[in-house]
Amino acid sequence: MPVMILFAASLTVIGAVMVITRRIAVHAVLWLVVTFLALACVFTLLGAPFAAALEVIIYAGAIMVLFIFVIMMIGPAQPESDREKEWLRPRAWLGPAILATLLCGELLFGLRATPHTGTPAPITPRDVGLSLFGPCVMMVELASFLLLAGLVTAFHIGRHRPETP
Amino acid sequence: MTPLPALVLLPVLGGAIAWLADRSRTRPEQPPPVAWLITLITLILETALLLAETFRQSPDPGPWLDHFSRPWIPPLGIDVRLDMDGLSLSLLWLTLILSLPCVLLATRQIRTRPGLFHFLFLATISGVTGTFLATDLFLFFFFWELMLVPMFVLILIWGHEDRHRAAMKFFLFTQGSGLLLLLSILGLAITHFRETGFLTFNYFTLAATPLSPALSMVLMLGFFIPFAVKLPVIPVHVWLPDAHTQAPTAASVLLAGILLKTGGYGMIRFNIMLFPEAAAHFAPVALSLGVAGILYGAWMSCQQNDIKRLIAYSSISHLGFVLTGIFSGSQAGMQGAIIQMLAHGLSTGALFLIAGSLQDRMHTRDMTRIGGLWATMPRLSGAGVFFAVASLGMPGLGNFAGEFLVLFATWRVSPPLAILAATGLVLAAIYALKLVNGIFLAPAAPAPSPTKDVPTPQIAILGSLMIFLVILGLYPRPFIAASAPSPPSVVTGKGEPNHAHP
Amino acid sequence: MTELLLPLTVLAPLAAAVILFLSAGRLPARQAGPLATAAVGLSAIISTLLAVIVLSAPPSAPIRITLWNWMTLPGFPAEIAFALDPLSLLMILIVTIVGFLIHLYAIRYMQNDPDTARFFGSMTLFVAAMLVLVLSSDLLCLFIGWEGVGLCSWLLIGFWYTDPANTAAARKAFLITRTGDAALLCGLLLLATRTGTLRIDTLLQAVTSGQIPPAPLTAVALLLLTGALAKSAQIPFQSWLPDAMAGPTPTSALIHAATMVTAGIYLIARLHVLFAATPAVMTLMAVIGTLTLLMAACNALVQTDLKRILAWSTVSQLGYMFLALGTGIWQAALFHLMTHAFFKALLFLTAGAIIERVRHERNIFHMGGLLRATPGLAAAFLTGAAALAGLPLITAGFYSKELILSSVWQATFPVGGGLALSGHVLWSLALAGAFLTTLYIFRCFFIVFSGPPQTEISGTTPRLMTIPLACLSLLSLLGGIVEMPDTLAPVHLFTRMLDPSHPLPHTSDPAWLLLAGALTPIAGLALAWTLWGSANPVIREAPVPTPGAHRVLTARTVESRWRPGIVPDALFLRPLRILNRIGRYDLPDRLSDSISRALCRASTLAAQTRTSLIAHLSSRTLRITREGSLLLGRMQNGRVRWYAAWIATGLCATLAAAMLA
Amino acid sequence: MTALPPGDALLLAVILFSTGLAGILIRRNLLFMLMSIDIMLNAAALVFIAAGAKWHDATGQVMFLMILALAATETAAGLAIILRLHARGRPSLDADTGNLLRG
Repeated sequence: MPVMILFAASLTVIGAVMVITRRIAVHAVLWLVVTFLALACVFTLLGAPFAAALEVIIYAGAIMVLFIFVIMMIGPAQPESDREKEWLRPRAWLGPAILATLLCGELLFGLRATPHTGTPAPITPRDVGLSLFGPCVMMVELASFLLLAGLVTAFHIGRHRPETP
Repeated sequence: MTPLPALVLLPVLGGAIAWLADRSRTRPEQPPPVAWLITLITLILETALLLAETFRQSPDPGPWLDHFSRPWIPPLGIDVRLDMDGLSLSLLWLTLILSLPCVLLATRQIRTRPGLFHFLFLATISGVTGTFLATDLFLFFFFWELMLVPMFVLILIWGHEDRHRAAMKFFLFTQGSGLLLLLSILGLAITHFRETGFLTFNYFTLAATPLSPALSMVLMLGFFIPFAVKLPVIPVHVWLPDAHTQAPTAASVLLAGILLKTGGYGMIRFNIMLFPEAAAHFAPVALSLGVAGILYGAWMSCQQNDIKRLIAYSSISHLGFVLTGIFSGSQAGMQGAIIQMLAHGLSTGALFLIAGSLQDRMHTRDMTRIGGLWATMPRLSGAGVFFAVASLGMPGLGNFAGEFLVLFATWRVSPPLAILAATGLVLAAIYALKLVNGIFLAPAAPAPSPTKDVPTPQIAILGSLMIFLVILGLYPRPFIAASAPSPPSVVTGKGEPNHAHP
Repeated sequence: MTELLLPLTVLAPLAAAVILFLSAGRLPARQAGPLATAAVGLSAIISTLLAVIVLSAPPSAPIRITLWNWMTLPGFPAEIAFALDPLSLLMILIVTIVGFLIHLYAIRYMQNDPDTARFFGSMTLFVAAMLVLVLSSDLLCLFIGWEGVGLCSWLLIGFWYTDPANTAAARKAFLITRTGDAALLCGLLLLATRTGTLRIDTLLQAVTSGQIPPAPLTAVALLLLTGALAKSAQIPFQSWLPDAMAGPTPTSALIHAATMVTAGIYLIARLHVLFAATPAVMTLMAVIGTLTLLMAACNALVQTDLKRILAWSTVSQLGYMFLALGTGIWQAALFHLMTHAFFKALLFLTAGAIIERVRHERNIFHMGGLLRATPGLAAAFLTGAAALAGLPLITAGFYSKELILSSVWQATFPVGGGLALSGHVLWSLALAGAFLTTLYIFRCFFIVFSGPPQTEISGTTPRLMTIPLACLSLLSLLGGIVEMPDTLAPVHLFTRMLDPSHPLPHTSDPAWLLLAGALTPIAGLALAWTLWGSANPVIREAPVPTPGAHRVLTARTVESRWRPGIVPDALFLRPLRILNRIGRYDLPDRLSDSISRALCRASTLAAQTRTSLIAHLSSRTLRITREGSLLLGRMQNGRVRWYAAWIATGLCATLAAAMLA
Repeated sequence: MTALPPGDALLLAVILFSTGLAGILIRRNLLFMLMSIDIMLNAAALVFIAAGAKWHDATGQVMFLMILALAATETAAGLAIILRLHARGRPSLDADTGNLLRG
């Protein structure tokens, strides 16, 4: 179903572009959710339903909630919108855009001749679980360390301390 | 036992002693001038030695008076070879006759490092003596350089205001041309080696080297140019006025009186004797150069206001006669050149002595600032007039005898050149009269005249030089007879090379 | 006896000169003069003795003494040798006797000068040199004396050296004569190479035997003539002699009367055989003599300086002598030389005395009326003037001049190519010269001695100075009777003595010739009297450059400083001066200097370039480093976005490189 | 169901990555930068998934999990920093003033 594929892919790209062009952070977060959801579709189409599920649950659920919380805590959006407008002048984005386009073009040019193989068979959560707790158990440990480190860091930085010079 | 090596070594040894004695003196400010005394004694000993040598019975009947030979560097065929003929003898006498007045009149006043000064002075005399005696070409070159270096130092340290430049000029010219001399000597020796198979620097052996005309001409020029620089011949004379002007009095006298004569001596001994055919071919050029030197030197001399410079240029003019005489190709010219060398040494040396004593008293050499000396110092002025007149070629004095003989010989070769050279006599009159009318018989000038004349003993020394000049001018016959150079081919006796058959 | 006396003649003054010079500043001034005078007097006595010996018993050949061999060369002997023949005898008599009188005079004249030793030393050396000149039997030996007189003239003319003009005049005299000397030397060289000897008798034999081809002989004659002309101040060398008046008056007398200028006459007379062989040169000589005598007489007529008038008169009289020599009658030339020596010495010494009396005033127009104050001097001057003018019968000058004039009348002068110049032309010119001579000398006499006094006259002339004047006056009057024209009385003592073998051919001169010679001076005297001497003279005032009698005679302005020597100056001295100016710098010296300076500058430049290059490079490196570090520093600006951008750029670049590779 | 070819998924990942990069470069607001980083991480995750699909290997998804953990940690730390900055009086959340960070 190429229409499905095309739709999901284009939605992903459009969402991403919308994310980086919004002036108001909440809008951007919402567009980001759209992007993640579309990407979950793409994962499904690639035969990775487990990954798609995780994408929806963790990214679009947990991480986006974090963002929303933070935005909430930071406060009013109105002056920010004006400032973002001022920052998003063409002079400011033209150079990065060109750079990014250049990189994109190069990568596309480099990957253009990727051979088309047959449709992949879906990889079930079972396979993933077997692999995960089979040969790749070390990865799990690493991820747990990582998460722990993130937890500690977030706690440490976000802790409210009296101002000390 | 021949005294020839002693003649060469005595001055430099005496100089070394003088130096050491002066260094060991405790209070340097106080004369007694130890160095001066030792120098004087050395020269007197040297004179005695030369006297003995002069009246010594010649060991062999040939024209060469004395021989001395010892191997020095046998593998290269280099010997210590000293030979004396009439030419060497007369030039040695000139050396002594000039250096004695020099020491008596001019070097006693030296205050800065007198020991070193006298050492260098005597070293120069040693070099000159060696140059006049050496008949091994390598040894000749050694002495040639030996007399150059002390003179350079003399000018450099004790000279007048512009001494550094003058000394450098002197050194560059003579040293540069000395290199050419070395090359020519090597060239001659190597040619001889190629021809005969054994290496030698012996003058007499090399004289017999068969040479192609072209090679002979090249080698002759190689010898000619350094001698021409020393003589000096006109295009390469530029070191002379500066060196003479800036040198201290004693060095000026040595330079003008003796050192220039080594050039003439070399031309006679090497150019004419070793390469007669090439020299005869080259003679027209040399004659023209000589006449050009006569006119140019006189012309330049007319234009000078510096006393010593005027005398220096007049030397160029006089030595033009020497060059002309040497290359005129006849015996008369050769004799004239020798007489002219002797007379020029005496007259110009005396003029430099007088100029030096004037400078000591008046602290200037500018003729426009000196004048009216006759009124205060008639004796010195009289001597000055006498030597100036001798230098303009007054008949009856030494210079005229030489000049006449040279002109006589030149006229046989080329009358126009002789007429031009005779014109030089008119120019000589101009500069000599300018000198006299500029300082002695002249209106009083701004520079304060000294109130005292020079003391009688000094005038007596100058007077003896005058007597020599008069004798040379009126009765040059014995000198002509005695100072004839001996040809290299007639040497006989024990001086004959004994290493010819190794 | 004579062999001993002959060198002594020279030795006496020479020894005096040496003593005087050696004693410089020690001998008291009062003794210098007597010593010198005694020496010259001794010499004069010896000459007289020699004259007595020689004339009492005339030897068949000249007395020769070879003192020593000067130089010996293959094919050319040169000797210091003296010879005494009548010619030399006459010359040494003139030189020593006139010289002695002049020395005697100079004792008082130079009494107050601080430097008498130098003066008398030079004077005696002068006499000695002149004696060497006239006695030598060898031309090279003669050349010693020849140069010697030049040297002494330089010493004496520039005696008062405190005035630069004097030394300049001395140098001029020496240089001009030296130019002639160089020519003479060339002539000697030519002779020596041709004949192999310079002994005069051998030489003359060689000439008579035709050993020398004509062309070299003419060249020799011309060169010798040049030397003689320069020494005797003839055209074109005449300019030095009037300037030579800068010296003390006895010097002038010595130069003009006895020594120096007569040397040229003597040389040609001595070598008359050689010159006789070259007729063209003889003609040239005669013409030059005639021109000189006219020119000099004209010059003398317009001078105002007493001594200059006399100087020009000397040039003029020497012209007569050259005319005589050119005619071939060298005996007449010598006769005139002798009488001229007497009266010219007289005139100069008198002039010196007059000038001393009028406080060293030399302009004749500032004198005047001296007749009453100084009758003795006036008489002496009148005697001299009369002798110079050649007033007939009573003066010596008449006889000598008459001898020349009558000989010229009859001579012919070959010019070459078959043409000849008639003697009549030169005779008439010489006669005109005689007329002018009378005119100028009596102009001088009348202006100085007659008329109202113009200046104060002081002092008296010392007796020591009057004695020589008296002697010379006597000689000026009576010196001529030794030789008389045939028309008057056949007295030929002088010419017989000089050349016994070849007496002058005395043809029958027409009587009117003698009469013309006698009347011309009288006419001149009359005109001079009318113009300057009479009670109501035509011309009295100092001549000013206005048209008048003077303007007829000279085309130029009439000034005492008028320099007739302009032409020779332009000929000789100016080129020398220009050469001198050009030669201020020694060209090769300059060249080497500039080369060394250029080398020095080049090396400095190279060093500078190197230094600047290195400096430039280092500074550039420094700047690049600094700017690079600045750039890098700007990259490290702490802005995350920029880091990201750099990362992206690097990624782009790497990818591009990978793909392009 | 018609599957997406992994090659095409790669192209999508490239575009996504570029977009995230552009976002980082363009935006000065730290929040947006964090979001852009998330987009880029997702692009990387997409590449892993596509690779796993191509070779039919579960390891790709394992790596996805890893990236997921990484993104979570990163977001947590980043948001903590933002909160911290805000608390310290930098309400603008301008990344370019990060170089003024003290203490």
